[in-house]
Amino acid sequence: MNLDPTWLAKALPQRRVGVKGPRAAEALKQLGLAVPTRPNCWAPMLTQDREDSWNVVGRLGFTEFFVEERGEAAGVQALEQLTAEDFAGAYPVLREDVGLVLGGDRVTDALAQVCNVNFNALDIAQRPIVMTLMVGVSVLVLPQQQPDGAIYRIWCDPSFGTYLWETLEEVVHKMPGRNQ
Amino acid sequence: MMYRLPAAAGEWIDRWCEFSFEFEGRSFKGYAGDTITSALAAAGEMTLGRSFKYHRPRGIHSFANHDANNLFQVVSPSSGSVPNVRGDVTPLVDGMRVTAVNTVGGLKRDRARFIEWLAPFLPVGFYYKAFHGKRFPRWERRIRAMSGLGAIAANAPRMRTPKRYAFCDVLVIGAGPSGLAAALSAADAGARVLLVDENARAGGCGRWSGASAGEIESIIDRVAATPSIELLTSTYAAGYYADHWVALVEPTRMTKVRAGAVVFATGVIEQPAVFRNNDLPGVMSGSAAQRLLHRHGIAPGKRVAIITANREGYELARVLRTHGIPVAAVLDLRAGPGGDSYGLGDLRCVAGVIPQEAIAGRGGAVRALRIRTDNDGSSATETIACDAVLVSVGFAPASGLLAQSGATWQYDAALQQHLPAKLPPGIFAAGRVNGVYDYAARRQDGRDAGAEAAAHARGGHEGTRALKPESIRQVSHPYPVFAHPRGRDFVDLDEDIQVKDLLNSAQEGFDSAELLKRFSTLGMGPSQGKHSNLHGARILMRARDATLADTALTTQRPFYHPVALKQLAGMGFHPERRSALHDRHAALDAKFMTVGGWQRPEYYRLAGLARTESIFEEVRAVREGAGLIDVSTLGKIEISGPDAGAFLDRVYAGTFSDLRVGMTRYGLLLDEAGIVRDDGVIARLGEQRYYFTTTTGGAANVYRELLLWNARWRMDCAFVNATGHRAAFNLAGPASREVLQSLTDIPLSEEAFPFLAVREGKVADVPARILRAGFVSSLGFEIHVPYRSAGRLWDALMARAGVRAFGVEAQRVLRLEKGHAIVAQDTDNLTNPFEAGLGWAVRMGKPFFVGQRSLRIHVRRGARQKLIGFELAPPADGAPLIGEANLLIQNGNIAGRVTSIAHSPTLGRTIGLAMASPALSEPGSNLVIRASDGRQVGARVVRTPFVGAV
Amino acid sequence: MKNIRCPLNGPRPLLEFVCGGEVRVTPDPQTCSDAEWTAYLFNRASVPGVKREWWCHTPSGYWFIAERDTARDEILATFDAAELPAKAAS
Amino acid sequence: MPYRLLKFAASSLLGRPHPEPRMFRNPSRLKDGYEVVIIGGGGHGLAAAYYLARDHGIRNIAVLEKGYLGGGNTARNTTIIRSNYLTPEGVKFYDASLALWAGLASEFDFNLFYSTRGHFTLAHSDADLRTARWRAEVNKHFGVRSEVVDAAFVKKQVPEIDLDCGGHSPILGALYHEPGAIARHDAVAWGYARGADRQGVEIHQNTEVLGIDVRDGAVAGVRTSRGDISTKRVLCAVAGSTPRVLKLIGLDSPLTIHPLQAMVSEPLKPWLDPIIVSSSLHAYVSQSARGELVMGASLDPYELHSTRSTLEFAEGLAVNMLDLFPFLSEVKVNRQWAGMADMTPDFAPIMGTTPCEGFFLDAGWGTWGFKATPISGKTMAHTVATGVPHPLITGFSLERFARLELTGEKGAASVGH
Repeated sequence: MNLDPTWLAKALPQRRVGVKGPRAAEALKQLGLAVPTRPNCWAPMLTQDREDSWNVVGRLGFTEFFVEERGEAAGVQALEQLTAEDFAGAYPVLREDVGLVLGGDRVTDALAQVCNVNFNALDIAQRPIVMTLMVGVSVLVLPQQQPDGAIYRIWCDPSFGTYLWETLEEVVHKMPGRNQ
Repeated sequence: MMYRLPAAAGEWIDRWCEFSFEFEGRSFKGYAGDTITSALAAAGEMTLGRSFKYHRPRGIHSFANHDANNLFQVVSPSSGSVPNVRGDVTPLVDGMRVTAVNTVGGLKRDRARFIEWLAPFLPVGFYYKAFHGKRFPRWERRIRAMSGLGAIAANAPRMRTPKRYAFCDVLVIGAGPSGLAAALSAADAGARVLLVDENARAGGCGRWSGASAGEIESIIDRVAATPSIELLTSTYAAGYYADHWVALVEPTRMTKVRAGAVVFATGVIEQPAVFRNNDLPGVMSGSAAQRLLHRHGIAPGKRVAIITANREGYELARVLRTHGIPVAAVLDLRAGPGGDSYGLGDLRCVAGVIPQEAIAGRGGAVRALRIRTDNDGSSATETIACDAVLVSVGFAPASGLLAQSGATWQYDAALQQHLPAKLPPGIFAAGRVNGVYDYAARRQDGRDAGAEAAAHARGGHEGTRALKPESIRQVSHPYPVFAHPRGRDFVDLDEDIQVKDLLNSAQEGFDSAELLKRFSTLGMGPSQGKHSNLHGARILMRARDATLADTALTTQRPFYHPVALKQLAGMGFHPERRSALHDRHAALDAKFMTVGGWQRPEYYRLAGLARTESIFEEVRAVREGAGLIDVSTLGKIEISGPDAGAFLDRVYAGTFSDLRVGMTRYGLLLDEAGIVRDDGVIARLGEQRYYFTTTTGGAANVYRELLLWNARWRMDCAFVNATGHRAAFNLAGPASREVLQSLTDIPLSEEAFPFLAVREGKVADVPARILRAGFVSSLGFEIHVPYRSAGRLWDALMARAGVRAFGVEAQRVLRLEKGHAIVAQDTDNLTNPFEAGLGWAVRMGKPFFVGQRSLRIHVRRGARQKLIGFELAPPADGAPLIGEANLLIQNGNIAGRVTSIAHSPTLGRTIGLAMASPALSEPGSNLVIRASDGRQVGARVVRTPFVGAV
Repeated sequence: MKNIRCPLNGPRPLLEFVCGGEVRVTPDPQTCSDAEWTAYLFNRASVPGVKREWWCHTPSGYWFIAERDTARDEILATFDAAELPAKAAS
Repeated sequence: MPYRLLKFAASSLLGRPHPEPRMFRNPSRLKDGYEVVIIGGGGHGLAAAYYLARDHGIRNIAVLEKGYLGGGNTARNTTIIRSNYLTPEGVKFYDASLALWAGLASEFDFNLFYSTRGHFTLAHSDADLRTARWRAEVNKHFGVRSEVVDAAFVKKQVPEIDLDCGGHSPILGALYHEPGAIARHDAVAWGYARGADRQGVEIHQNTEVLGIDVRDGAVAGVRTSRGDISTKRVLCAVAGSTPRVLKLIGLDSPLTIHPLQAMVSEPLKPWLDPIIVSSSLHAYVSQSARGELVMGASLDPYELHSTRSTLEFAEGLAVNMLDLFPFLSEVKVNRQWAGMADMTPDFAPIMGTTPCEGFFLDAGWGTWGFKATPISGKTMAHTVATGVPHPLITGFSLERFARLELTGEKGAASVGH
């Protein structure tokens, strides 16, 4: 376990796909995947998945979703197949995002240096997803309660990945109280 | 002469931690907790700076950064040489090297001090009235050299300091008695509170204005013990901005806080008395003396005279005596002290005083004060020996931030002070800035403001509170201005502005507050009028037989105190985009260029070859074999749904609903005025699915524009911006088909995969979309693949024999040979498609498309310019170089300009595109192009493409 | 920095938004005169007051309507474009 | 010491009163009518009054200013004067302006601190360089001194600059415009005001226009906060307030109002002579005679009729300033402010006659109004006096938009200076 007051990590390789369109929710339902009920929130991919599962379905706005999974879950593949064969009203979205994870006791202090959103005011239990700007780059932020504290899963356009990683690393590195 | 007193409880200095530093080349000692100014004061240094215009000796005036007397050039190990350091409030650091700014040859014998002898020649605004002859440039150099304060050091480093965002329910600005009370009551009401104070410690003037011993400390302890209050000291609010957004400047960080409500407990700024030589070192405000005394254990002098017009002056006398500092007299401008002198026993108190002048001793500091007394008719003058004159005659509200928040002000005649009249929602004022002076009343005012701010932040409380200024006593003299026939009666210490300067400005017609400020520069100095605007307005109003009630405060803008550029810039983030292939480009020794936030290979350096040769090699590879270019920066958009085709028909100039699945078509995007804005290739992947590209620069905007159109039209289709998620490269050249075929099962034969077709399938095991493109060569394949698979495919292709990577420069040459225009290079802000030779991509017959209506007008009017291809006449020796934007000349007039030009290694000629007047557009016409050196070169209009089937 | 309440994402700083200009009715391109058309193209109601404008929350690509006082830069209301017809009627 | 200052010494030593009269009177009341009424007591309006009186013998003029004299964008601009524009119309117009600028101080016998500094428009990309060359070629064609120079030349003239711009956007070259200058902006308004006043023009401050009487398509009078006046000719020169005045006669225009912000540093000893502009970085800076760094950027991104400041402006500009001049890290910014710019779709002004007879328009000054002050005054005076647009401004007519024939100046005016 990381003892730094704030730590930054690259997300492990994961499969990810998006679906968009008026019937996107139906497509998910048809595959037995979770359908987050409110815009800009997420849910564990399958009903049996735990709250801290890496496998999630995220809802972006009204009619767009993405599924991310680790290991051998089959949600992504199923969704890819379904949307590939022209499931009317649900269109596939290629998601090659770079995924980062921020954590630590003082993680919100780090976020406060790079993002103008009050993460302390978010109710993690409500499973929010935040679409915002971080050091000038559009990102998705998914706060999640893990056994050793809250983490913030962050996705951005892969072409900004290097910049976002290097910038966050510098900020985290300069945080006071960091083991160096 | 100032000196350090024995240690006392509550002082801010640590006498166990001694610092040594240098001032004007001499060594000094101070303590941790001293500011630069206080350390020098403790050492008995009276003259700390020179004034801006006359270079008069100056010392401590406000000791609160309300004047610019003590501005220093400071050299410190960390940040090099720093100009204009505010000595009053800058903590002393061990090893500092300090000099006064704006002297010629040092502070003591500043050669520029002789300028004061010229004063009669230099009335207000003198520089408008002379120097404007032929010799102005020389005069200006002198004037510039004289003005300006500190000096920059060109070798100073770029400092990168962090910034952070913060959020709170209630922000309290000022941690004096009322601010502390406001913070506590807001916290009690359940609010998360941020409390800031510009001083090194909280408490404000409470310690010497009514609080019982230790009371302030116990309140501060309560604040510290309240988890929902964050206290930031040594932090000033630099500016208030829309929606309760406040910039807080900390020593090494800037915090931008969004508050639910803001309590301004910013207090007041003590104003000087204006009389002859009121700027001498040793003449200072009473509150300055209090600060020196309580915070730094410094006595203002060995024999002190106090000029006052309120109770504060007598309080000061009491404090001085308890410290054993002799008080020569308390000189009251009022007819009588009222009850204020109660308990001062044998202390000499004089009423009805009219200050005449302060008298300087050797060394420039005050040694005596001459006064006149007018009491029931009898008038007497007297000279009082003293080495310090403490002035406490009144205050101005610290109103800057409140004014920025939109508060309106009115002048309260009883209090002789501007008070907040109307406060915007969520804005609250408390304490002396609100006209409340009595200590207990200030605490109460703070408690009320804090409670109501908390209520507002909760959303419960919209209205703003009724103001209750306590007018029980007047603390500010209505007109503490005693002009002297021989002047030197300073209103603005920053700018050396005397009473007559203001009167003369008014006489010349600058008789409104704003005009007066602009002509006389009143309040334009580094302290922005904190100690001068009020008296300036009083003098102006009296000259106009009006009162302050008749005038408005001049606009007060950010910043309240100046902010260093490093604090504003912070770390200086610069988002940069990188293609999936960036490292591979670098490995191929690419020369990168920045294009629309991306790093793109301009060309790949070839060992032993110059830039142009390297580029020609790349061109040759495409023409003779196969070249590969990374075009990942192209915008890539997917649109799906029943209305997808119909939507594209409406936004693009061409028709796409009739495009066959598996085919592509050039798409031209216009704005409503019919101007060419963007272009790309639109591919139909399925009945209801299209995939298309935009220019690199246009990607983000085009996507956003499309979303806006559909937000208006509400058609049944969905948009996906795949720009960053897909890499793309163009495999071009005669050998491209074989190369690609060797990596895919997709049949690529001319029949199976004709020009402008699109196919989906696997290439080197990577899921790919392939477009038959002709941008740079007749045979070419644009391959779009997922970002993370791009490297694999690139490697597979580059591994094939005869494949060479080419960059943006080669692409420019290649597309030029093919006669393709680049939007925004070969077109400009006024070019319509017909002028750009892109009419073939427009379907005027469609029922509707964006820009169509305007094009009808353009068509009727006819083209004003036309994009043409040209060939340069074979260059004679030493012929000038023609570059892009060189002009076409016809009968001495401008007839167009070169938009693209390059030497074509394929043709061995220099070819280009030009935007020319229609008269010149016929193939075969001769052109005259003027080079940058003025020489003219011949050219001939030719048909494009310049090169055919390669 | 101004704070704008996005109907989808909630209150966000101005930096996350782009203004798309006033909500305007396009004259029928088929029937309108050149003068009407060019007036629509260029002329703007630039007198200060409350206006309906298109605003886009860029990180989510969401366009919505804001009612803004262009004299005081105060946003009085924001709502989804779907509500526009209803509001226009009212 | 210049002899001009002797009289001050004399009177001061002899204890005589200050030997300077009012620069401009403060008429107590408005007359019933004037030959010409000029709305707007800024540089443009006052200049027009001055030239109407001087060149056309029209002296029965009232200049109406709702606030104080020169208190609008004349007082808020960053005082940059240049003629390196892109369109022939623009280049000729602003070059004529520079010619007037040069002689203004002696004409007024009033020092405007007109200081020729040289003007660099930095190029950070091929596109920048292309635009720079385009401007240079058009400028030279009309005899305006402009050249495209390389990075080395920039470094030679401004040794302090970081050609690498912190590695973010290296400087490839620049458009160098030798005549580029700055001036003391307020003084320009005062100089014209004094000149106009001495020829009998009445300047009425704190006088707001509430209405304009139009009878059968022609101007008949003006209603003000200090009474009504009759006139047949009105010149509107009110920059950011133009739409409000046009509404009084029911006239639409292509203007949109955006704040243009600026900020100024503490006074520093002189180190920067030329004016430095970077369109890519959206930043420009010059050092005033007082030693302050006067810094600006581009327009605020949306319509707003207010002169409020924003923190994000100061932050963004600071980043770009430190990219150009990293050693300024510890230099402090004293003050920010803003003006209201009346922007046009093609970044060129709108000058001349209007559909309303007798109503003349001098507007669309966006971010380029100050440098045009003398020539706009001169050409508008001609236009008002003769009723026919001056040849230099025919390219700036209001009708050009209806004709869909814009004057594309964006390439030379996209940064707000």
